[in-house]
Amino acid sequence: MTIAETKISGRQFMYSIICFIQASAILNAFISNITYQESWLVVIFAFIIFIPSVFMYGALINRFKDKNLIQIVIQIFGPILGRIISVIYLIFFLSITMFNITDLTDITKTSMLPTTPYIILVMMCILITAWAVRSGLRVLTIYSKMYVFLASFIIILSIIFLFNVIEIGNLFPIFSLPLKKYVQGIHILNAIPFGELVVFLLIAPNVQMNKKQTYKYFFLGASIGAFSFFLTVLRDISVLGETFGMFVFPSLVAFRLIRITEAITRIEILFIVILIILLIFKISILYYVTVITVSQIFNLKKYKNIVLSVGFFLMTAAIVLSANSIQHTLAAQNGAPFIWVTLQIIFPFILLLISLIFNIKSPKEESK
Amino acid sequence: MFSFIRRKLKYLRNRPKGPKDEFTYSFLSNNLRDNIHNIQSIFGNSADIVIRNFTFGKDSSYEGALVFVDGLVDNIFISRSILSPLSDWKDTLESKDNLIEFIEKQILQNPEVKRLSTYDDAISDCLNGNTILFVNDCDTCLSISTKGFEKRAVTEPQSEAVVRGPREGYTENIRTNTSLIRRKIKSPSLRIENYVIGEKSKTNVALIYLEDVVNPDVLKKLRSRLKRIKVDAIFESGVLEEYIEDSSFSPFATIAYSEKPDVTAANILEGRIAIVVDGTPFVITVPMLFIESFQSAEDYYGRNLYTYLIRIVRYVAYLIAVFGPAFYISLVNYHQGLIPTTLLVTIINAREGTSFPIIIEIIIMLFAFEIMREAGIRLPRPMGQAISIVGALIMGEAAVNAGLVGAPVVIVVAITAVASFLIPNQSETIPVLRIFVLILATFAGLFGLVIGLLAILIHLASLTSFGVPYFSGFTRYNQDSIIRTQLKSMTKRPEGIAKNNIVRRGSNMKNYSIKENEAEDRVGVQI
Amino acid sequence: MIVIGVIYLLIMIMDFYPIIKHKKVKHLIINLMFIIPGLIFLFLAAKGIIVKSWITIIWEFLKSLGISY
Amino acid sequence: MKKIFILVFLLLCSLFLVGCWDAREINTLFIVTGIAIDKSEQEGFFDVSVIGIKTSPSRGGSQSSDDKDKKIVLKTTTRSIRDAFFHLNLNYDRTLYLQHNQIVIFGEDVAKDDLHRHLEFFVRSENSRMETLMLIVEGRADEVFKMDVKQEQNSTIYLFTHIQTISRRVKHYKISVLNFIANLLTEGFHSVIPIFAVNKNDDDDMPINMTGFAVFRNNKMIAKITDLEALGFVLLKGDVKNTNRTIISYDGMVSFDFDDIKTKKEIIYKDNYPIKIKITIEITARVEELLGFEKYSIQDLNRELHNIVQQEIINVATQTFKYFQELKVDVFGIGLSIYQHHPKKWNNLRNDWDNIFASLEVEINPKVVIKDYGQIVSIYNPGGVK
Repeated sequence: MTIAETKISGRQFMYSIICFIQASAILNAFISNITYQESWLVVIFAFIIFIPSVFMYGALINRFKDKNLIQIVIQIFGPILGRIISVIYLIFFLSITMFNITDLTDITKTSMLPTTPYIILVMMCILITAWAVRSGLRVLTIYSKMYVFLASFIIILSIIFLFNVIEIGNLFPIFSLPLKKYVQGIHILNAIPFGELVVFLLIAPNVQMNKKQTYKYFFLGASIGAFSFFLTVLRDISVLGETFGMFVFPSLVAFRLIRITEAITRIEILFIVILIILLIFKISILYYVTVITVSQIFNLKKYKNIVLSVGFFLMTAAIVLSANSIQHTLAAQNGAPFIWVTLQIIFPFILLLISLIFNIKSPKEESK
Repeated sequence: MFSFIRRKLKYLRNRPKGPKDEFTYSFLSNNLRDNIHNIQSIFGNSADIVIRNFTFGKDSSYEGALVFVDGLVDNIFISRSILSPLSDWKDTLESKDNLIEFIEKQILQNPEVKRLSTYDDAISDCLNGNTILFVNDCDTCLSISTKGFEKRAVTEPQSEAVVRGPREGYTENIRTNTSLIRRKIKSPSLRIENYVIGEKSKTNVALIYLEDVVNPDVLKKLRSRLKRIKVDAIFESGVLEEYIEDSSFSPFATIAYSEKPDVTAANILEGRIAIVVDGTPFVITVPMLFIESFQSAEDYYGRNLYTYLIRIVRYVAYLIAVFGPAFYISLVNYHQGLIPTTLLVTIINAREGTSFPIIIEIIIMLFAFEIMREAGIRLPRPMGQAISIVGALIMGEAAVNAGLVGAPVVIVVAITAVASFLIPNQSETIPVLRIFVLILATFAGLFGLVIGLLAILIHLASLTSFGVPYFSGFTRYNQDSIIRTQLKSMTKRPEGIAKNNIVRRGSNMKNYSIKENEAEDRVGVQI
Repeated sequence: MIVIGVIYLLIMIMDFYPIIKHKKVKHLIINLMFIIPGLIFLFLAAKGIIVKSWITIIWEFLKSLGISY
Repeated sequence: MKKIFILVFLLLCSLFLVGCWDAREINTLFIVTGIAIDKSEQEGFFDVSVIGIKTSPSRGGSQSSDDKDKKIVLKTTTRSIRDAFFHLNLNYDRTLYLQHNQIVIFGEDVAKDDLHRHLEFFVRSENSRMETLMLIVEGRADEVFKMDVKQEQNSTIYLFTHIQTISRRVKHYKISVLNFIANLLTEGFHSVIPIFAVNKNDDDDMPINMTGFAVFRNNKMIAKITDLEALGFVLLKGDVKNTNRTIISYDGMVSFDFDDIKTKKEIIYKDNYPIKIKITIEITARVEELLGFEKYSIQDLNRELHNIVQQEIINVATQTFKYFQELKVDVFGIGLSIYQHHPKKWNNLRNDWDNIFASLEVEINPKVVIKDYGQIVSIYNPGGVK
């Protein structure tokens, strides 16, 4: 399946962005034990700070209409330097996919299958995503609309079910923590859920949308995703209150508190199952992007045949590299923001600047 | 590596030869004796071939012969429309230089007469039910259509019972089927193309489509695939389906079949192509969407809101049929927390006596159900009903009492069985999917079930039926997929089917009650 | 653990069959480039050795430079 | 197409080889519905007893209600909860299944020293739930399991449904493990848990009755309050759907139903140091029973009842508040509301909040609206003057 010829519509592009952020909504463990009750504030500030980089992404996509991130890097920095930078990006994409795979397996292990060994869950997830990636981008994003409705339905339903347990008082006090904590929270949020949108720079060339639509769809997707992320965090804080910082997966605990009649209790697994589908969708997109970068670096025509071997590497690395969930969250809280934000936001910004200064654009006839 | 190559060579050496063509003679001779002799040698004087020699013309100066297949032709029609006019001309027929042409134009009163000059055409027409007229010292012959074999009358279709709506179903004869469709769609732009497929069976296959609405590249694909079929015989449209469908390995049928002309007519109007195969009452329509199997003819004749409900019931039934047993197993084996306490206690009590693990029980019950269903179909009609009822009651009850199977398992399997009857078109795919998801659920609980669901979804997304995405009904806006909007506002055809999405007629009709009130307001008449 | 790795390699054969058939050497190299480290990780995982991920390494390096929370 | 099939087939066969880890045959489970924890004689050891449902093979799923004792109680003494379950699993044929656990019951002496060390297991481990309810029982907790209960399957389910029904009227009777831990984490906020007593004479059919609340300072139980103070506590806490109060004055007896109690707490500062708290309690009351009050006409009866109710509420509320002030335990979330709305102020009040709370001056002003007098209009007094 050559990369260029599968085209998806702009609307599906937007839905997959929303789905992407909603999938990482359940992983809000990162900021929970830094800014305890004020995490919902941090989410708002983080999104406000992220908006300019959304437009920066849009501008980058519009300037290089038919080129994905790796091709831009190679075009600007020349074949040798460009390849080195794209290898860094490859390692970056590999580690993001590994991150999400460990998150997925952690969730399934804690909520559903506590004693199944780690490798089985990773392998099942890899096999399914490999099949999806092999059958092309259209198949990957065709269900994003359904997933978005499913996810938002879950969020709203859980808020309704938890209505009697919600305490508005838990949302206060505001601005009671030192400034450093806020900065770290915003920094993390810009790295984990929002920064990962840099991945869509590689999918953008396969999307049919004109200049104005790029901005519209990208911004709309990011804002709806951020809003549902905000709702999830708000729900978790108002339900759990002080204990919000204690848990690895606060949403899992919030779902557990749902108790309607005598029969409908302990139904958190039904909610978690849907969130797992979303996570698998997110991992399949990340997997697709990693495979695209590999095929760009070695400029292969068809990327179909290297999918499974990349999957094998991902599988084994995911098991070895993350000891347990605590070390995993610590790494995400302290290590990731610095490394990833530079690659996610600062570097594309430099690309844009250079392309503006030296007025490098993708050749005239191509940019429709 | 080498064994692979050796196997390849062996295959090439003794590949089966294609079917040999029998007829070696080519053109007719003008001597009647030779022609008759050749015909007999070709047919090998089989019993039902009739050769009638007779003389005609002024003082019987000319000699002719009629060749036809007894049983395929209408004997009275032959004598009345061929033999008697020839005998009327007894006294006035002198020697004419071009006798065959004169007979064809003047004497014969049959509606359809053709001049043939080669043995192949003569033979194939004769086998198709026409009679062949040979005349001495003329090297061409006349083929006269005198079809008249036994035909089944148009009756109510067995497979698609309907409460409201037309009850006529297709029959085995291709001409009656095409006439039934022609009666439904009387527009001149309805095209019927005829193909002959099958070396031995020479079955007539008719493509029916609306010229201004059909999707041209689907038509092109279909024609090229039909031409490439090299096979001995085609007796049923299902066989044809196997040869021309996109992916014969997927459990999903990508070609729809139906026994009711109004369903096929509706599909043709939406831009699809119907394929009528001679000798079978099932007409297949191409390309098919996944949502088509959830639409039944009755949806469009009944009340609108009721159809909303029925559509949702069908989708839920499909989900229960496929994911029912798997969900039950994952609940009972992996996530006992989900079951409310009192229900859990009753399930444990019910399962206290049984010894088999649940997966074995479910497989036993599913297998028993399949046996009963097959028995119900295979036995003659009256026996079939009795067997399925007796089987269900006795077997279920006895199994529970004997402690072979727990009561909840019987209920779960019964529900999934009944649910799979709700969607006839998909009744072949449901058992396959059910087993696939069942195995995944037994080994990984709800996580396995989700993986199974995703596998099915991915497979569906990559499936295309003749270039049209199979699963497009849900993802893109479609007025008829999950819910059926009011007929008056159903303006657009499903995406990708029609040529360029021509809007259907009558899209400007508003609800009459609104229009009348507006009229009255304007006039100011207070009701 | 090893059994699972072997099963996965079984599935990989399907991926390798076209590569060997059409003699695409470049694909072969890339695949091996990913499989060999994968195998190393597999044996490490079998022995239960947990490798410190590169994020934590860089994080400690940054911490030594003083850029951290 | 063939490739996809191979992939799917291998996916399946890989699962075949893998076997199923988490599958638990359902009839090898012992459904635990209650856990009781008591202090055992040995120092540092605890008696942990667990009650579950006895399942009996029954045809056609109908409940065979003939055998009376439908409960199984398992006992063990260990140092920690996790060892207890490990120990029980070791010695019982079926594996204990904690997901359906409804209640955790603590003996009074366990509650007296440290409660938190027993709750840690319920929150941390995956297979137990953190929204199970908590109860304190006077004396030993495992007497609860000895009660024979007619209606329910076993005593813990009886207790669970009992709490569910009463907590529908007064929210504060129901407190789960998670709430208790949340209260522990909030500074200056102490929790109150309902306390029950198993009644000894087993002739009547009410085996257990609620004797009030156990008051906790962080994780130690320091006092018990009886039913009277319980009403005061409920009034001060607010957010209550329905409770009742019978007042006997020298004119007669009247019993009220208080629907929908709402309290607003307002702290008055003097140079940002809280000295006074004004609590307004809004109550809509209904007169359920009215005896005596002959000499009042209809008009001034209403006024009289108003005075009686307001006086009663002021007495009860202030008395309970004083009682908690002596205990130096802020159970009403006053400190919490300061923390939530003025975090800066709370920083310098944080360390000696108990003394500040004890020295607070309290002023209660109830706003009672007597909604309806039931179906009888006039005062019903047999043979009295009309």
